[in-house]
Amino acid sequence: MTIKLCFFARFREKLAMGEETYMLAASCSVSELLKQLAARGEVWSSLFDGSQNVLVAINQEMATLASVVTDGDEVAFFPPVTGG
Amino acid sequence: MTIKLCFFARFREKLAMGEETYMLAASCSVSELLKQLAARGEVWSSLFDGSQNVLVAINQEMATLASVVTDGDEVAFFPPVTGG
Amino acid sequence: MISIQTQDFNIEDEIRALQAPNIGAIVSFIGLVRETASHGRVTAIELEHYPAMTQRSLEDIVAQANARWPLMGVRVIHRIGYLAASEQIVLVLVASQHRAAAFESAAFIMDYLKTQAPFWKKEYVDGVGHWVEAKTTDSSAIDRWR
Amino acid sequence: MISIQTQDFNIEDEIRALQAPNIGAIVSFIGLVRETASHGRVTAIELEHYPAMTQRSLEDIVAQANARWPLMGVRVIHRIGYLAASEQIVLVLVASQHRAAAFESAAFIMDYLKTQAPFWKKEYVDGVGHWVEAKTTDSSAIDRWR
Repeated sequence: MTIKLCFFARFREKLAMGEETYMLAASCSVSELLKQLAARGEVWSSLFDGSQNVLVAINQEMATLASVVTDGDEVAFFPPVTGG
Repeated sequence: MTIKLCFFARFREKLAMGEETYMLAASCSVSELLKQLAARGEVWSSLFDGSQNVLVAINQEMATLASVVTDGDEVAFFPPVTGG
Repeated sequence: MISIQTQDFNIEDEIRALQAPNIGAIVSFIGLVRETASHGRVTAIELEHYPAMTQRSLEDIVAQANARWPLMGVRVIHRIGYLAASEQIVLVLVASQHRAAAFESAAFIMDYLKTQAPFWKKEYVDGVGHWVEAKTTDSSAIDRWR
Repeated sequence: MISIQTQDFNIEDEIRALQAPNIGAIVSFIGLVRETASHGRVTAIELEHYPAMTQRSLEDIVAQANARWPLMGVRVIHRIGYLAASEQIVLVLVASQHRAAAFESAAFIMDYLKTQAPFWKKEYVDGVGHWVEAKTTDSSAIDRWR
């Protein structure tokens, strides 16, 4: 199954990429997806190993570590928001 | 000694008077002054006998029943305020 | 900083006049003449005040707000005289670096103004004037600041 | 009712658009670009957002406010892109019959917007951009509405 990853602000800059099409072996939790991304090493592990505060949205709604990611989802990663 | 009495809103209308020069035998409390005014009878007693909620300001500052009125003071009587 | 006037006001002009480099938050309150009263449809109101006392009373309220919160600007305008339904009555503008101080101080100023400043409203319904009764919610509103 | 835009806004125009016969209270919040940051004098900021999510996120915040308070109108404008020091960033306007609902709901909307809406600020100091760190006071501010 295929999902779309989106990155914003510091995450977008550090990864030098705003979005990516990602192949997922099976539906999984946000927590599991974060582990897969951290396992890519280098800048990925520095952003997704749990040391950075990361917010996750699935299909434009705020998600938790337990939320399930499935085929066709748009999953966005970003730092705590600072608008207003 | 002489003081100036001022009346506003419902008080001004009921008394058909906005202000009055008043002769005071001696300095007294607001509470005592209210008694003197109520003793004038009729509309005065209906406004100042304690049945109506009356606010009092001495020289443009909110006063209490215990505040002292003295020569030259401006003493204003009015209902609870309703601006804003 | 404090005006008591018959003429209307423009909030955009008042906000522009407040600008300073470090203002991060501006909270405003505008009070309007409501059409509905307990005794019918209000066409206009009349605002009476105690001229010698109103300015001083509002200055005191603003001084209390400045003592409690780090404010960078305060503007209070209260209209008097006859006002038609939907017209603006009062403006409170507060500028601060951060939003909490701006929200709290604007609410504080309104709570005090509603119970301490010598203004009285008379509502006209079918040509007959009715003095507005003070609300007990207003006098209990200021208890939270004590 | 909700706009995400690069252009500036005029609060007077927005208030006029809200008018209805029984509005008694309008509370507004304006957020401005502050000049002072921890790392120096800010000349401009850049506001990034998540276009597919921002509108939906603000609609959800406004729906929550409408469910809690009897509101007669809500307007939210959030700017994006480059903004110079002192420029307006965000406007929240709330109209209600009485002032308590207007003050509380405007503060509620701002507390949620500051922690839930996907906007990020980058401050420019001497030509170098610094992402603004989220404040812990913002995340604790929303606890009071729970």
